[in-house]
Amino acid sequence: MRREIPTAIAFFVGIICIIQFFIPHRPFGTLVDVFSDWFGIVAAFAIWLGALNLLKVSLERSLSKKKTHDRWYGLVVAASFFLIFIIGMFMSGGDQFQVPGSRFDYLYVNIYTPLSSTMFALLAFFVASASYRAFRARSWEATLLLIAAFFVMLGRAPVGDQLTGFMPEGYRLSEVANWIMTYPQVAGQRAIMIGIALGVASASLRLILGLERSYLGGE
Amino acid sequence: MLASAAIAQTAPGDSSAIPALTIAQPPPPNPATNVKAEDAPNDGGGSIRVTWAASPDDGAGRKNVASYNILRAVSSPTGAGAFDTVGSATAGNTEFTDGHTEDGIPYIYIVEALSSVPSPGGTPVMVSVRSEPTGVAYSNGQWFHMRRLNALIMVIIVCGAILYFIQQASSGKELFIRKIAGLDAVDEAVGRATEMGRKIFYIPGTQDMDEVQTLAGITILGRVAKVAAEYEASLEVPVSRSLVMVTCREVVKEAYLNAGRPEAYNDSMVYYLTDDQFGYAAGIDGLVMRDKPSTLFFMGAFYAESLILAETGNSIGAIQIAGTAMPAQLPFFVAACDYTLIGEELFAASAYLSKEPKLLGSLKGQDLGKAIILLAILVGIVMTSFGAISMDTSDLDKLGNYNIGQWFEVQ
Amino acid sequence: MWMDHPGWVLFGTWVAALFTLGIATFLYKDNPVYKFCEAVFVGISAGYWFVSYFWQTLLPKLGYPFYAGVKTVFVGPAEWGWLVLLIPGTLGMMMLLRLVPKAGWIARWPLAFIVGYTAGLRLITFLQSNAMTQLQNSVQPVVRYNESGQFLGWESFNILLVTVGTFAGLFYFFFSQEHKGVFGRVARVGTWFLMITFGAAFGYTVMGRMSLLIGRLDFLLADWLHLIR
Amino acid sequence: MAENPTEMKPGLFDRLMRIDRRVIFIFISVALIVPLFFNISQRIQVSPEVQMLNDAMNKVPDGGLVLFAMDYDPPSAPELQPMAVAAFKVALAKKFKMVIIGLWPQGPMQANMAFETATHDPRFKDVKLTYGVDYVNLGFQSGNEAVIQKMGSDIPTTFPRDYAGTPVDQLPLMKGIKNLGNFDFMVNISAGYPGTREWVQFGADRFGLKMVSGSTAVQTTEMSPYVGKQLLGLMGGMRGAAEFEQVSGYPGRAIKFMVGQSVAHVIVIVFIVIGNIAYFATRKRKGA
Repeated sequence: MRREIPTAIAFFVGIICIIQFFIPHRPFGTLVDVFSDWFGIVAAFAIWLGALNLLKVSLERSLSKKKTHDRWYGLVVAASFFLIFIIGMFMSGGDQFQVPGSRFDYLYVNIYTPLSSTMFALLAFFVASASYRAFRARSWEATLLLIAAFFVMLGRAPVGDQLTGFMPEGYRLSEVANWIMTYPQVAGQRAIMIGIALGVASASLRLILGLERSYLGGE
Repeated sequence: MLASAAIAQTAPGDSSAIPALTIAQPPPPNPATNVKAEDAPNDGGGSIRVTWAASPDDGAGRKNVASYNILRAVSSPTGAGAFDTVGSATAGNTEFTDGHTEDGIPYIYIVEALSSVPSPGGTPVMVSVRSEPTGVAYSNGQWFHMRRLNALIMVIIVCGAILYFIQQASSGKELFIRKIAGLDAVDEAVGRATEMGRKIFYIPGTQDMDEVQTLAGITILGRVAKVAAEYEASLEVPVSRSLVMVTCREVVKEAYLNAGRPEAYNDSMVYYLTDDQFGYAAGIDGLVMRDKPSTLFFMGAFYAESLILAETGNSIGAIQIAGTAMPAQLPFFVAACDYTLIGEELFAASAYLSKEPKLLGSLKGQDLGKAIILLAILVGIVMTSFGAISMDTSDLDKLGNYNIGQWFEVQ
Repeated sequence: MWMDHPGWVLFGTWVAALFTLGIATFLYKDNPVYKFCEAVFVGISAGYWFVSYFWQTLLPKLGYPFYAGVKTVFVGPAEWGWLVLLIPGTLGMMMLLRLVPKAGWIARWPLAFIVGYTAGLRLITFLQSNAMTQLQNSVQPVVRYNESGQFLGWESFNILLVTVGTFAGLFYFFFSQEHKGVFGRVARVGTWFLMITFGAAFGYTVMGRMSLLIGRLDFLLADWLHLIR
Repeated sequence: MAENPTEMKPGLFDRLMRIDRRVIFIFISVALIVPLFFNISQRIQVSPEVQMLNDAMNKVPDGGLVLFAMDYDPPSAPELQPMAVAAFKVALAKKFKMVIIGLWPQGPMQANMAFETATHDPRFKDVKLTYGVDYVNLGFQSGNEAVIQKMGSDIPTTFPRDYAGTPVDQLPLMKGIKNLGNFDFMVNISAGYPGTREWVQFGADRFGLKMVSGSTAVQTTEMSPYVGKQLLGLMGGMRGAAEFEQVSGYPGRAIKFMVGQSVAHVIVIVFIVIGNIAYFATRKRKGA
């Protein structure tokens, strides 16, 4: 029973989600919206599990007898969590917590935003080091990768057009880059997208039919 | 009881504006004609579609129509009730859907053309003219969405093909499946971790369980965890969503059980960091630099964090096997990882690794689906190319019935 | 408002600047400053999402409507639509039973609901938006003419190229066919198109990534140090 | 291993092959920082997608009802904020009625900032807008594409209150708005999921929304297949933003940032060239 009932639930819900697309009549037309709300609710419950797990792992690391150098960072994690938790739950006007001027917003703007923006900005460096390493003409395929990247990069920089300014219109680097993006690039993209659609259909069917149910664990 | 062309002020009762109107010469626009109301098709009920022919002064003639108001009244045997405005449409539109009707109630509609007329006072005055009322219309819900018939056919063909081959495979038919390089490397990658005595990190994407790629990533985790259990490698699964954490624990536990090493499983192998995209990336980067895992798996849905994770993994020289169906992130994994499963291969991976006939059958079904799509494209292109010989193809809309592509348009 | 006070603004800018620099030190190597910033980031962001889920999902989608519904029963006129909320509420509670080792398996029910929902919904959306739409875009006349009926060689070639590329690319994704002979050669051409796609997509994004860093530099140099305006 | 005859003393090219990535990092930083201190401008070629976008926006009748969906957060703001600002400026010039929403929690905040920047342009000194009549900000709703779907049938129940908590039935602008069908046009600024893809799938495909998109450079390749029927125009990344600023006649930050970006970009290209030269040089020597 520990696997049969869940398998039946997945089957039933999956089939409903497919047929609702074709039936505008109530209640089917709005069923997916309802399910999506339910998903949100379950996820909102589940985040308690995640948060507790994070705190447990962090505090265990800090309070363990092992005198590792890194042990105090666990306390920093827990303290940061509690800081924003207390301010967001009790000190920022309830569900208006995100309104500019709230204490929560102050933390958001001055701690959260710089951290996440800077983490994101590291990509500027990583994209440079990855392209230096990856774009080498090691084989025919790698050469195509290199050539496409090279032309598109040059075409997107204004310098590309300055280099080829003597060429007639239609043959400048930005136009070459646009051509690569609109034709060969779209061809590959299309093949990938159609393939994905089939892959999703197949994987979804396997899940709905209960052929793949490792997510349910054992008996 | 209805004047077919009534002149009304925007502010009823403001009689002082009326003389101004007579001084300001421009006459009101001509009314909209041929106004019809009918149940909006392909919906769950509760809406009526009103259509009309544009006023002769809308964009032409006197060019003074600014917008249309749509008015509605409930019809009854004793005559229609009062008309209320239910919405408006800017000039140029000839259609409006009233989404606030009650099913089974008889409604009639009027379309009012509005024009703004300059007045000596400075502020322009709105003048309006009403159309003839429509006949009675009812709204109700439909049981089948006709504009989605083509999608239904598609679903039936694709799912039918997959189910057929699953059926075939379970009756014991041999199936050939081509090599997928990234997946053949799983054993090697896990084995290396054991030899080096280092960890394996498995990252099932950064999205939640409502993303099917996450489900695919988790299913692959089941196979990888089994190999890890057999090789006695140490596996860690840091995740970004609580639901994913719960599911991954079930999957890994089951895999260790199947590999005959249930005692080696521990809930702390799967842990949650944060839901946040870059907070998670920061956490993983730190873990990777400190633990120096020998092998990293990235299987699931990723966004911009893909390259942050993969470059950091690359900098410590780990073997990296990635798989995603996020077209925008594929280039980064291809550049920074040793093996990358591209799009559809991610969804094929669990079947490939399991070697279960039924699951392999579904791959063959996918292929049949692809073959049918290829055929449809080919036939479509040939037909439209012949149909459109010497026709102006600068705009596909001009092809009319020869534009076969529109058969595939789903509403 | 208190946070408009110049002191608080200045303090906030300094905190933001120090965290910005702290994360950036990771580029050199892993170090205690980065470790501290990382720990703050993980804790703050986990808390941020926790709080957001509570106020933006749990209460408005479950708490408030449930409370309002129950109230109608006692205050009247009684409505019963809220009873349906018992289903997601129960599923959520079942999830929390993971905390009780013996009853943990019951969490599979909400998981099964989610898996069914995701699989069903995505099957439809991907077939519609990836397969059908791409089919629609692919089915185009490959021979092109202008208004006066003149044949357009270059445009026709481009459409043909996209078609050939799409076909070859899809050949690569065939799993049940060995990539040998003619089939293998077409699939090989398919990988060429995939490589061009990846290269082009990568090249296209390099610039965008630079702009992220410009945003941070602009913050450090303008808002914090006032070196540029 | 030292006695291995093929092992040679590492030359210049060998060292270039294994260059420390931190060297690249330094070059990139310098390239991005230095131009910020100068005022340089450059001519930008406008791509067809951005031209289409500008044309599509200008085709909307003056005073039309336009939906602004701001689906991004501060990390993507350098690329996307200039787009939002320029789009708002066009909207102000054309006196659009604006409804602002966000599927990302931080989107509406970004929208407010962009809107403010746009209204500070001296060209709109005399434009007086009334909140609730000329524009509204309905804030954020969770639920991703489900929100779009609900908006297709009923906006007031999807967004019962605006950003500041005012019930929508108290906002005069919202009076005539029932669902997505009421909008003449839509501008989506998107940094990922949920974003342009979802608006195309659920807004344009299902409800016939006429829309354009500004998206991060990364996403743009994924969105470009939609251009045409589903997307009436697309601007990608900082470059797209700068092109739009130029073609719309409202130059702003994007054009300035483009300089540093271009220089860093050229540095990456130069490194790729060096990497390949080193690769071929070392390979030749090993082969000989």
